[in-house]
Amino acid sequence: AGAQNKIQVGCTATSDCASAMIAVDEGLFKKQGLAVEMVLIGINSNIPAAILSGSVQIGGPTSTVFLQAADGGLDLVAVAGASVMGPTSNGNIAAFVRNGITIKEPKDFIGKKVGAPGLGAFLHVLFVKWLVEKGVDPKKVNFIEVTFPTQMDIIKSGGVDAVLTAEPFVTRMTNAGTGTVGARYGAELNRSEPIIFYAASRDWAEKNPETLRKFRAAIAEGATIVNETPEKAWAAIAKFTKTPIDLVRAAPPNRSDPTLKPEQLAWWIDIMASQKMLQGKLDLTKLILN
Amino acid sequence: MPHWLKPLVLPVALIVLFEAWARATDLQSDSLAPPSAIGRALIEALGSGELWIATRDTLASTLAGLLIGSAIGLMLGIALGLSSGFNRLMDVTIEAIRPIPSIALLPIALIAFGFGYRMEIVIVAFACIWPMLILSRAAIGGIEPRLLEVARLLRLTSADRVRKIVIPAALPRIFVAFRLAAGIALIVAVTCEIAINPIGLGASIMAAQQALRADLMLAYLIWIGAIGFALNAGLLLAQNSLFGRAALAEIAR
Amino acid sequence: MTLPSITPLRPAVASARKPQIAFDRVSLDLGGKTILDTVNLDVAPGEFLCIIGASGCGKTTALRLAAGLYQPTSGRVTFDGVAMTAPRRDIAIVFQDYGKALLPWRTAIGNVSLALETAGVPKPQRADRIEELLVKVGLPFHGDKYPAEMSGGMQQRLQIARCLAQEPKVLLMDEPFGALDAMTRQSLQDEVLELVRASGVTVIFVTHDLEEAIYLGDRVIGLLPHPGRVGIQCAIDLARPRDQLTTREQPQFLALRRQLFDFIKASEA
Amino acid sequence: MTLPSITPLRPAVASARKPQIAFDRVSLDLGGKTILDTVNLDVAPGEFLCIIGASGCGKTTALRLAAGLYQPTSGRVTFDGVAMTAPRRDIAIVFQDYGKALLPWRTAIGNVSLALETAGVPKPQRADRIEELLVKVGLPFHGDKYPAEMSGGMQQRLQIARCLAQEPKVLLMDEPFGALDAMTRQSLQDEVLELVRASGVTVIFVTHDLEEAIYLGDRVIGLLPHPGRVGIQCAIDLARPRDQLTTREQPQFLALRRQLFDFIKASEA
Amino acid sequence: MRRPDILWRLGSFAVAAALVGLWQLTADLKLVSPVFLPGPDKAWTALIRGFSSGDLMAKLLGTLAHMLYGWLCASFVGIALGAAIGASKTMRDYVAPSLEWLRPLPVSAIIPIAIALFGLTQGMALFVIAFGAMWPMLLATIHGFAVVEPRLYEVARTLHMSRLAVIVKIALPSASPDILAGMRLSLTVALILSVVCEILAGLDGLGHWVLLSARAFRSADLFAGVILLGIVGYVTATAMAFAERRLLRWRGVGH
Ligand SMILES: Nc1ncnc2c1ncn2[C@@H]1O[C@H](COP(=O)(O)OP(=O)(O)OP(=O)(O)O)[C@@H](O)[C@H]1O
Ligand SMILES: Nc1ncnc2c1ncn2[C@@H]1O[C@H](COP(=O)(O)OP(=O)(O)OP(=O)(O)O)[C@@H](O)[C@H]1O
Ligand SMILES: [Mg+2]
Ligand SMILES: [Mg+2]
Repeated sequence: AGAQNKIQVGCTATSDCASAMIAVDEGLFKKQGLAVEMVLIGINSNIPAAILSGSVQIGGPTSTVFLQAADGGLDLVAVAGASVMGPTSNGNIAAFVRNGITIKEPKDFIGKKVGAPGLGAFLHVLFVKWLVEKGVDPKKVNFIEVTFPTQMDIIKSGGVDAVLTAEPFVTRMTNAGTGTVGARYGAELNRSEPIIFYAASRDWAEKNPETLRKFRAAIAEGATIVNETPEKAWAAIAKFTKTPIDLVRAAPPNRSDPTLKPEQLAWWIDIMASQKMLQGKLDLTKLILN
Repeated sequence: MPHWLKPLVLPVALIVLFEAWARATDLQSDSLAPPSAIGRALIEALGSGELWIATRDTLASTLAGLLIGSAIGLMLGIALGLSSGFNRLMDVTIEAIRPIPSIALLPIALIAFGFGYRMEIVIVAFACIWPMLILSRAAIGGIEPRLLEVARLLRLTSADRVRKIVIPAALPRIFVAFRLAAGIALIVAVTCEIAINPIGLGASIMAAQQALRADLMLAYLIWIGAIGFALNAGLLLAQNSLFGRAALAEIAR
Repeated sequence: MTLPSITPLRPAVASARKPQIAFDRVSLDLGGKTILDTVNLDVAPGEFLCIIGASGCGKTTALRLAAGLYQPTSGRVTFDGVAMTAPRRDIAIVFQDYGKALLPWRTAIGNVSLALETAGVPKPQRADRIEELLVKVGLPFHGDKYPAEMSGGMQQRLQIARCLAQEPKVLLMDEPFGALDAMTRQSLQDEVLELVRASGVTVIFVTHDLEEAIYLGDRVIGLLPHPGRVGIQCAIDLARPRDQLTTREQPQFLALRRQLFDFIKASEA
Repeated sequence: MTLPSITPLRPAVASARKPQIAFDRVSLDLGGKTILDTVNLDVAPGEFLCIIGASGCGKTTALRLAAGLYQPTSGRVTFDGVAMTAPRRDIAIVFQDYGKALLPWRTAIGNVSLALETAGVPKPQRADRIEELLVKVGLPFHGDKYPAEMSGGMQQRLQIARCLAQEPKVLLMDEPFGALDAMTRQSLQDEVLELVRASGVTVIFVTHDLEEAIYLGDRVIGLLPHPGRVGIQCAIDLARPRDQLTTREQPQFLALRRQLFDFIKASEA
Repeated sequence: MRRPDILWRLGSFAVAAALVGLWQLTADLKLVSPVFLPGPDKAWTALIRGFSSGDLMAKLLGTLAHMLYGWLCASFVGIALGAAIGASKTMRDYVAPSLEWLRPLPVSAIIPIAIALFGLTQGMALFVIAFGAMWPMLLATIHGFAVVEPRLYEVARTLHMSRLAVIVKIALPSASPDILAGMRLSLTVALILSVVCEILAGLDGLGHWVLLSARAFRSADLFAGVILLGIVGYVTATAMAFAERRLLRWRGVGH
């Protein structure tokens, strides 16, 4: 009783929430007695607000968005894992440089204008981490924001020297002859921490343990399908994001992992703190509700 | 050249030029597409039901926000235009709140109202208040002073003064303000959808953009232009039938 | 149009009675210049006062003070002994620039109706009253015209009709017949006299036509310019009812005319 | 102001010469009504033609036709034999509603300057010319005032100054002295006569003041209303230069006045 | 400024201060979650911190530059285009309908196109701001031209003024109250669009500051940016109102 059987799940148009998309497509939620509606949210950083306003009960923020929201005082908890970095996803990430610029080693980025799809967002934070690991002072790199869909045009016009990007854009830009991959920094970092996980407001999560249990069960099943039969995942992603299936197929979905461990978040907290993105001290034990 | 053809000359010329350029340079872009592709995408979109649902959502919040916002703006504008004391007292407050971009309020509005119509209507209304307020205040400032003196001499009640002198005298200009506000309402509604709200044409544009369908995105953009055009044309029609012969008599001289 | 046939009820000069409108050492500055300087003036109830003076001497300004549209810089204007701080509904004013004082979006009927609406006359009674007023000012078949469709004189008469609709106690008229031909003018002069006789309304009447001033007034005052002040006062003792032909031929009429003409001439020198 | 002292150069009635402005069976409909009906009218170069008529009879309309501001519904208006299809710079018009015809954002000087600028008078010469014109119309010290700061009569005179700045061949005046006091009016009448004598300009002058029409004109025509048509034509054979006192006392003057008065009276009946 | 004017201005500030007090009260009573509505005190602290650590000043200057250049551009294009349309039937027939089609296009949606055409440059920002901010001037000019006292056009016709002279000497001054009101309005629009541009295209300025603060859920910083926007808006609007009064002196005189 009191458990809510009809919930909305808000995600951005990426493969990270594939486990939930599959769970809808394959009727896994229904099997658990849950009616789930997927809501497409344009910008990831809006997800915490959407959760708090009750527009969605569960959302899929990136780790950076989630941690910054928690740091800003939003009472959110992570309830299940969605996607984690892995060999495929890491290989998808690249710093793509325009024609006329050659990057031989990390310090060649010094003084360059680099476009990131979101300052302080996933790709940017990782890139800065990579620079630091390679002994390059990130302050000497000039970052600006360039969203994914405009990257190709800006690279072509020479507006920036490089962009931080991911598949399918890497292949598209390479095929269009606008430049080359300058660094596969994702692969070089080779991490396995979560990219996106499912989060809810603490209030709701504590009141609906039963719903959450069912949700986790369905997600776990969905994750297995995503990881084993990408074909099904692609179909679900294309359907949810209304993207042409060919485009979706260009890249394998990020690995889904329904579990969530505190130490994985600890790694994120560390690098974000070192990049001065967090102001307070976050209590790890309170951030995850298992 | 027949009358109805004239407006088409310029856009058709531009479209032909753009198409030629796109073909000559073998356009490869995620934000631009040749007009022929846009045309195909538009036809495809018109055939699917989604465009119509999105249009309904956008128009509903545009109109609701427009009506609420301009009613508030008009009332404030009249009050401020008539009472110079009130006007002066509110000056700092108004001028300081006015430039706050509604887009900066989006995160707060999202928390307060969640996704959907309500948030969008509030944002649109907030944006519509200001042009209406400023322009109706100016319209009232521009009323022939002799007419206001007539009102004073007849000792019209405040309500009558507004109803019988102020509004009719300022109405043509207030209507211009309303048309302006209508344009702004549509823009803000779509912007709101692009930035946050997952309904309406703005969300469709976002989806098309993220799906790298530049042709579809531009088709939606053109569709929005068409809606705005129709909105404005409808208002113009209303304006002409509203001010009928009194306006025509002015022109006759 | 009817000419009055009864002996006048009103004394020719009414200085004995308590004034209805009084200017008490009134001065007015506008745009940094003194337009009127220490004007003293009493207008008795029911009196017909005419003001003449050179162009730009301050006639309109004086009228606006009497209407409560301006507040004096010093001194005070009183109505029935009370200081005028705002316009009153029982004081009507006919503006000199008639084109601006009409509502361009209302027809002739609508413009007259405005005054009736304000006075709270119920709708069914308005039509007849408006018709009557339009006939009085000679515009019976023009009720559906907009001001922009009317000639200058017609607009001027329409404004008069609106003022009469107000049923004022005091009627202030600023060159109301300036745009009218001689005949219309004469009949409206008689119409105003008849109205005054029948209703006992007080009138302050600005004109640049000396004959008109003498023909209409109980008293004529002449203003001197730069700054405006009262330069001459003549009581007009011509018998009432007055007549367009006979009155104008009386020697007294001609003498007054000469006197005022000399005043104006001297004031412009 | 100077009075002309030389014998007039112009014939009293100039019908013998080729007309400068001619109305050839002119009719005009406005708002679905016939305002002017088959008007024939020739104005000789240098002639001073006065038009009188009841309020609303079509005087202003006729003047606007002569200015090229209206196009006739049938018939035609010619200037020097050529059909008028648009206003001409050598025809100046003084509008009846003076308040609307001035640029409210320009001072008196700026308003007069407008005509000079358009005529291409170089800047250094303008100031003197403007000053001269303002003196001529009796506004020497008011150059820096905005129209809203001027009295009705002052605005009207300002408009006349602007028209004179145009140095027109034909001057169309629509009740130009309607807002003026008797003295200013008389001196401006004489000023216009002097101007006409010196420059030979043709004038069509609308007025509702019969004496003014007779005093100024070579010829007076009277319009009948509904629809407007020519009802009377009088050649004025009074000697020139005319004089405010003596001319007005001539028996011929008084006879003409009577005649026109009767015409107006009949036209309104 | 005359004394009563100063008193009114002070009163006006007092009203604004009272409203700020109300805001403080709302925040103190926690009527709205402090995460989204910090009190003015917190916002003020954030503002001071932003300036002392240096970053905010640069953002402010960036926004000011975007706004002013964009506005000037918009004014010029809007008035010129409006005058051309108001004065010429050809323009009205051929060009005006296309503009009506462009007007409702949301700036947020044309930014990607502008980026494709101009790159991520200041020129792009200028184009976008000018595109969005010119409409009030354009409409006001067209309207102002349409309602010029017909008698004045007749004066122009009888003087045989050239078309340019009619535009410059009659129509524009007569429309100037409308145009100036439009310019005042679009000053704000330009500010808003600068912010939108900065948010959506990542250009340096207050918009970016607001965006980053919102993204990092630092609401005090966000409000610091909003307060700064309010101040910029007030100061520029006051300057504009002052200029307007000077230019429209002829309207204030007379009865
Ligand atoms: N608002 C104003 N600001 C400055 N001066 C003004 C203003 N209004 C009127 N004046 C000046 O006051 C004087 C008197 O003006 P007013 O209109 O009373 O004259 P008037 O006697 O009615 O003249 P007329 O017979 O020509 O209408 C004029 O010199 C005029 O320039
Ligand atoms: N634009 C118009 N539309 C319809 N009727 C008009 C228009 N302009 C004038 N009229 C009518 O034409 C007639 C003549 O008008 P006009 O202005 O020529 O008269 P007028 O002789 O100058 O009168 P006044 O001496 O009163 O100025 C009037 O009956 C008027 O109602
Ligand atoms: Mg006056
Ligand atoms: Mg007339």
